[in-house]
Amino acid sequence: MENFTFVQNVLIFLSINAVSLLCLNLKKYGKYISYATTLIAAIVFFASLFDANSYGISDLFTLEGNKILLLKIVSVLNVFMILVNGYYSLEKVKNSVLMSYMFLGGVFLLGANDLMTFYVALETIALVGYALVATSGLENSREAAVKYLIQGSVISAIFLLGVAFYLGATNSLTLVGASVINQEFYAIALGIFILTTCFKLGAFPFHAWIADVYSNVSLGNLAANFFISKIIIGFKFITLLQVLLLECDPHFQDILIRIIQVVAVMSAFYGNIMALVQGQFKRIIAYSSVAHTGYMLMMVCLNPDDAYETQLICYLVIYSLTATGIILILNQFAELNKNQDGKNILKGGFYKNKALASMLVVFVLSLAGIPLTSGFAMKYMLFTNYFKEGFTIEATSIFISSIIGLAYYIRFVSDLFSEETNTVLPAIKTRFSETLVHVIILVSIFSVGIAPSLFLGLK
Amino acid sequence: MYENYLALIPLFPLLAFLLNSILIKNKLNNVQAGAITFVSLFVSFILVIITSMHVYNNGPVNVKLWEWMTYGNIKFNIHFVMDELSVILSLMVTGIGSAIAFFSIGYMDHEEKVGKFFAFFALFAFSMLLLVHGENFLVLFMGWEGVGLSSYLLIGFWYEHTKNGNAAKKAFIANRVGDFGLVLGMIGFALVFNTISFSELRTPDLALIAANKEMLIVSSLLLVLGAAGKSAQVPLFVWLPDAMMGPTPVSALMHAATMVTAGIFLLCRVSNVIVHFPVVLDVIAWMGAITALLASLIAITQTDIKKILAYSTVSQLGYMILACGVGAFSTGLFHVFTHAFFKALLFLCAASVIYGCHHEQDIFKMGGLKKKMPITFWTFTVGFLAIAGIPGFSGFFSKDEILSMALTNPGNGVWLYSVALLTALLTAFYMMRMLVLVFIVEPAHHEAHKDEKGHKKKHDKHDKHDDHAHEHHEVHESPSVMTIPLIILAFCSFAAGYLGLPHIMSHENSRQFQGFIEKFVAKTAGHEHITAQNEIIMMIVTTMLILCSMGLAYYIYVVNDHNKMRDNLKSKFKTLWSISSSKFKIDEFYELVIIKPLYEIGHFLVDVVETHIVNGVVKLVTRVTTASGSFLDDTKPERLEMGILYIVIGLTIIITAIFNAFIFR
Amino acid sequence: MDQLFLIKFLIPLFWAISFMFAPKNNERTIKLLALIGSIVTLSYSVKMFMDLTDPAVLQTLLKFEMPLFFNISYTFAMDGLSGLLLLLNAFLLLVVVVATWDIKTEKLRLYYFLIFLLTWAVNGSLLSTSLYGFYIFWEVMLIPLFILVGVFGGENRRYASFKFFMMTAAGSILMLASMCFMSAMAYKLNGSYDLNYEVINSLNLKYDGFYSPQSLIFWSFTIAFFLKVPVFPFHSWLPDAHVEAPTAGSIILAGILLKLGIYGFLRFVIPLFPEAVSANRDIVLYLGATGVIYGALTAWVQKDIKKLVAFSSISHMGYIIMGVFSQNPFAVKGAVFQMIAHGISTPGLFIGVHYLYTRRHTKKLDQFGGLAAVMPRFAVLFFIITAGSMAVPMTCGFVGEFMIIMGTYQINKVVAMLAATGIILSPIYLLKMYHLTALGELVHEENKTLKDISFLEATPLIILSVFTVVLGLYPKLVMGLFDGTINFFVNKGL
Amino acid sequence: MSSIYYYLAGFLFTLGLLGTIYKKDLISILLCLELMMGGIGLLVILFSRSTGLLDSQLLVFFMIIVSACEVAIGLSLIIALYRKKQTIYTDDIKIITE
Repeated sequence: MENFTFVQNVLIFLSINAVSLLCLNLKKYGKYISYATTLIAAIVFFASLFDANSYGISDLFTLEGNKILLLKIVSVLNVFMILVNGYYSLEKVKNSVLMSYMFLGGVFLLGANDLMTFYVALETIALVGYALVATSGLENSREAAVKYLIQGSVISAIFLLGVAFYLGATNSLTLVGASVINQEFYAIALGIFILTTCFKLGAFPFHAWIADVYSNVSLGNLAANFFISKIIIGFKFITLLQVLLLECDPHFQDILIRIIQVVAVMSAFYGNIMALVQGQFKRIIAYSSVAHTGYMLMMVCLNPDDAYETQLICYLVIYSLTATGIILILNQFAELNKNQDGKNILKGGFYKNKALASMLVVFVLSLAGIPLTSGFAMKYMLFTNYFKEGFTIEATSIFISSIIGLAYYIRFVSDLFSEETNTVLPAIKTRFSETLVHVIILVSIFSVGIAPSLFLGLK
Repeated sequence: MYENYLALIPLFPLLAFLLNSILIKNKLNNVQAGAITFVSLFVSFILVIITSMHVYNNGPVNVKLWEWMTYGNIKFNIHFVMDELSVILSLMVTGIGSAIAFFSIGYMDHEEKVGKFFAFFALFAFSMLLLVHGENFLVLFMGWEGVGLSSYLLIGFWYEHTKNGNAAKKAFIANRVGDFGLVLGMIGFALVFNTISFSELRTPDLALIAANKEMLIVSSLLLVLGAAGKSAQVPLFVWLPDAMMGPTPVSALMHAATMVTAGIFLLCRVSNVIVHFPVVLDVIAWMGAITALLASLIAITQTDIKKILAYSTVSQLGYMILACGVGAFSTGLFHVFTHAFFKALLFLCAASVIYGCHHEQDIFKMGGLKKKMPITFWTFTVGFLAIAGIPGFSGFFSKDEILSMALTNPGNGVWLYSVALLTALLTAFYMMRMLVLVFIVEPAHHEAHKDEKGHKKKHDKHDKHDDHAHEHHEVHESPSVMTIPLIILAFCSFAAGYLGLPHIMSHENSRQFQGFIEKFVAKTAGHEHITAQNEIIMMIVTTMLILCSMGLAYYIYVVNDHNKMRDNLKSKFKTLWSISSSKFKIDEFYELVIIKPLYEIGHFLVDVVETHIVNGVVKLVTRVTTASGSFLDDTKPERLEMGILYIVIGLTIIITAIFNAFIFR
Repeated sequence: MDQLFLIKFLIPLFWAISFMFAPKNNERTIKLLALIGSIVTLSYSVKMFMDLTDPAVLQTLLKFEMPLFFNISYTFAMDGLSGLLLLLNAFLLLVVVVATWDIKTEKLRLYYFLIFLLTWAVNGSLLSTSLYGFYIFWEVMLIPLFILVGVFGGENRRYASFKFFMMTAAGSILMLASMCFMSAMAYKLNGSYDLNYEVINSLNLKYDGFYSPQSLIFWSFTIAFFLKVPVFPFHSWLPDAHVEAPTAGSIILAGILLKLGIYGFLRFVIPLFPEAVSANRDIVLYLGATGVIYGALTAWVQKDIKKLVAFSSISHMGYIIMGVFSQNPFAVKGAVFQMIAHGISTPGLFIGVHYLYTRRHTKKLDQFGGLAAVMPRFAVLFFIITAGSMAVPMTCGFVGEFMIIMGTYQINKVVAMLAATGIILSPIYLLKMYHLTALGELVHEENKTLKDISFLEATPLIILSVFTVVLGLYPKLVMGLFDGTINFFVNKGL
Repeated sequence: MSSIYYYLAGFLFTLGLLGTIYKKDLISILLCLELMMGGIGLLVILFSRSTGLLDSQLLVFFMIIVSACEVAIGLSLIIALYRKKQTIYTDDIKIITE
């Protein structure tokens, strides 16, 4: 079916962003104008998502059902990010523009039905990602960006290799309803796609970029990284692979599934163990995200199912929100004592900033999966699924790895309540925007923690 | 009405305990404190007499207070009974108890914390009454532990002295070993007979006994262990001599007259069951015999007056246990009865001597007290004649009956008899020795006695009124408050024997006591009757021998200068002497074999198991995790080429896996 | 159904929150607030217990479906057992508040906040009979205690709190794993994740050998509870936690938290996995007996009073675990009674240690001696508590141990005999403790000037000693409360 | 006959891949990336030629464009890095963690 309203929306979005990009060069009010326009663009796009419940351009591009839902969520988050960024300082407006482009790439990636669109969208996200890392202006950002870029380009090359094999296997680039001619090539292509997934989500052997990037990116850009690239790429890849694996010859299929399981379990253990020995809290969060990727990656082995898609969305969104919240609060604490390294920025933090500290405790415990928080609900849901599908051993071993996880999550708490600090910390002045973010995350954590089924669509 | 009396009997001492322990704060003086306990004991004594009259005429009296627990149809009730057995014991406890309470008013008058003393005294009386009136194992056990606890408290009365504390701890733990046996034996009996009530065990179901023999034998042996713990028998008797750290009246009441006989009481309670197991009886008999001999051998060479009496108590207890072992439970209890009087008397005399000599306890530092404290001397003599078994005095009857029973015991009779006889001779010897050294011989070293004071002060730290003693350390007779009980007890220990005359003396009312007891306990069976003239011959021979040994003691210690004689005796039997005077090194043996190893095991558990295994596993897991983490961290995964290398390795692995699958499909 | 239940149940939580808004540096007000709160908690617990019509049956207080939480239904119910522990919990809260009345800290509000939060969590896990409710509170309980130990503890508190948290949480994650497993099975069976008795029974997990599902689930639950109780090889966190914890922490930990493991056994494991229980009974019995002896011998050689008491409670827990697993109603009753007795005597000992520590700032045994001369009141009360812990008849300690030994003797004589050696060993270490503190000569100068405990300080000890004696003489007082309950469990599982 | 092109493509790709690992300066790493791209482009063209699909040849153009963008960003980043550190060697750009 031909439906050009969506193309219109995209074009509008693009043009407004272009305008704001141009406005950046204006002398006096440029920043304000471009900020406003970017915001308007985001909001308009969000609004435009409500006028139909499926979009499509021939067979290249279709958006419906869960994808629309995900898109709505992400665009809301996008709006918020732009708000918060601008609130911090208008210098970051160009980042907001970049984010809008990243977002656009996400939209196309989400809808992509053939590998060409897929590839271009992916690269858009990746390139903007490099730029965001590079421009976030912390001391090591550039090194991180270079590493990220080079590894990313290698991966994109390898991904193209996979595309080539896919082409060889199916004689076409389309992702839906391709008939497999050459199973071996197909298997190799899928293997390479899995590898790409692992890299983009930062699973164990391909996680090299993640620690540096997370610990050297300014908050807004990191949030963009989480929200857009992680959520959308994670969702798209996992659902895609679920579909593609069905086509695969069972013999290769269980090889691939075996590979995925191994990667998942290994990255769960690796992430947790590495996070245990990290000094800086940001790196801890980075490695814990490796572990969480491991928890999540097993979803690839499940059969495609609407319920699972919703759960995946929920998991991704909640995880990203929580991690962002933690890093936000960590930044706030780090601002206090710049002179110290990231090791003991939290020492005795509770006694001066009770609200902030208790919020951090809640976030961390949610990541650790203590009941009544979203973390528990998500963990519970994932693992129940795995048990249900008969991956008993994998699920159990991942559980055991999550025991290690508790050790470093509880370190946050004990640092907050310990008094070994000799420098008396002043209270932190929380900006309005930060409070806003905190409240949003807190509400989401508890609402999902207490009533997950609302969001998981099972009920 | 009698039920209420029975319920009231233990109540009065309890009241006294509460009064004394609560009013301790507001300084009620020593006499008042003592009076409270004495009165309470005396009142319950009267109640006991009334009730026991009733019991004598028409059977036991029961009172069930409340239900403690039920297990299936085993009822654990707080249930008191006054039957033939408990009559005797409760008469002794309350009667002798009140006498001693009266005595100790005088004895303790200079002490501090007298309120505490009398509180514990009353607590002891209360728990002892629980013990004797307990209708079932449970109440008996409550009393059993209660007396253990109160004796612990009283031994450690002068707790500032670490060695008193240790003695108390030793007593308690040794008793606990017994309790271990008692609890398990009680459980075994309960599970077999489906009841814990003694009145039902009085006529046990023979079918049940035949059915589970082994279990019953084991349980009975465990009960015997319990009895051994409480009555200071051979494996566990070491606590009793140390228990003499306590105030002397306490030693008189608990560690001579009443508490230590609880073991015999227990055996009598279950006698109707254990008579069916000869093996158990033999164990009991030999345990008693060995204890009797061992203790009397040790007693010969002791120099502390209370120690001597303590060991003589142990050996007399051995006698009683021996009687039980040969199946003559009633005789054993008869000896308990007589022994209670004369041993209490002896201890009180010792107390009054000690009191007179200002807490001097070494018999070689005393002497010639005959003139200085005549009442004490004469009463002591009565007690001495009784314990030595001179005809006409109470000890004679019971001891003689035990001897004949031992002799006529089928199987090992002769051996038991000879051991018992030897013990009797030794008893006569050391009692004589004590008598002459304390009362008769003039102290050849009065000056020495004087300047003993110096290190005596060091010794008896608890001697609060030492300086007061200095002013007039002239030895003096005790006040009448102390002598009156002595006279009473002396009379009893003379007369008590006539309740159980042997056949030959009077045919119509012979063995009344035993007959009365045997309404409850098992009859003495399996002994072939021994003819009258044999019995008479036996009596005469025994008496002769006893007189000889007394004479020997008199010769050694009085006729020639005792120091010289003693010294060359020492040099002759050096090894024997040292063995005896070092108490056969049994304490050291236990220390070496049981306590040290246990303690070492504890250390081992803490130093090795706890540290290296229990914690070690935890530490190991932590270490492994952290070490692997830091190892992975050291590979610098965030270096660029490492990252790409990882990617390439992943790629190759995936492709090779798939090619493998492709090749080996 | 109890209409006001939710309010009653949330009182401690509200109270805890109220401390956040309490005036900052007005100590007296805060302490009074805490006192009132504990009294209110105790009174409503008593009230709830009174309302309990028949202790034998689970009386549902509140049951709400959570369609939003994976269709899981939370059931708050109460019977004699949970009611009894509820009372003990509230009572110990009061004891804690009174005993640590003179605590000196500037973080007073945090202190009381944590204590009340802890109490609330304990209440929750006692009352929730659905597995998930239990698990939720079980986990929530860890955090306040972790912070309590980590903030108010001794110098090595960080290590101790970490160890405590990690070991307990590891166990609970094992438990969660098997719960997820069962939920998945339940979902396959009847399309709902809900787990209650009926559902789990309908799963009929089969038992053959170690690797069968029931045995694996049983072991994961059992290890979780073993780590909490703690049973002999799993106890390594307990001594550290006790030594480093503040007195309040020690009291609550020994008094009620350890019991929750036992409660979990009684409530969930034994009714739900009967085959596994009866198959593995002897292993656990031997573990328990070993624990009795091990705890006693290790306690004997300790130099630190608190450590000694900690090991003694390991020994007592050995008895309890034996009783619970002996599958003999009498022994199970004994175990429950022993829970109460241990919940009375051990806090008493800890309070005594607290008074010594506040006076001398050391817990080393060789620093004391002869205190009976200067602190007679303390010596007397401390002796009664010690006797209770020593299982002297006519004190509460004896009842439970006797019942357990008797019940076990029927099942397995060797184990019973092994456990009965505790009768010999317990006075060895407890009297050592008492003699080295209260008796003997006053060797240390600084001890000569110690002042006796005030009336306020004496109050909790007096209350505890009275309970000790009364329960020993008339155990029916408590026994009647949960008799029916145990029979109920017996019919279900044993 | 055309199989040799497959080998060529594989050779180029492997060369580039190894280069990215063994080369120490960023510029040559970028060049190696281009090499990989070239290899893959060749491969894609070969596949599409064997199937005769045109749209898959379109992919190659996209690849070229995207890789151009990548290089552009990469070079700018390298320059920025050089401004900061006066070096473009990978050994010198490690990040000091704590």
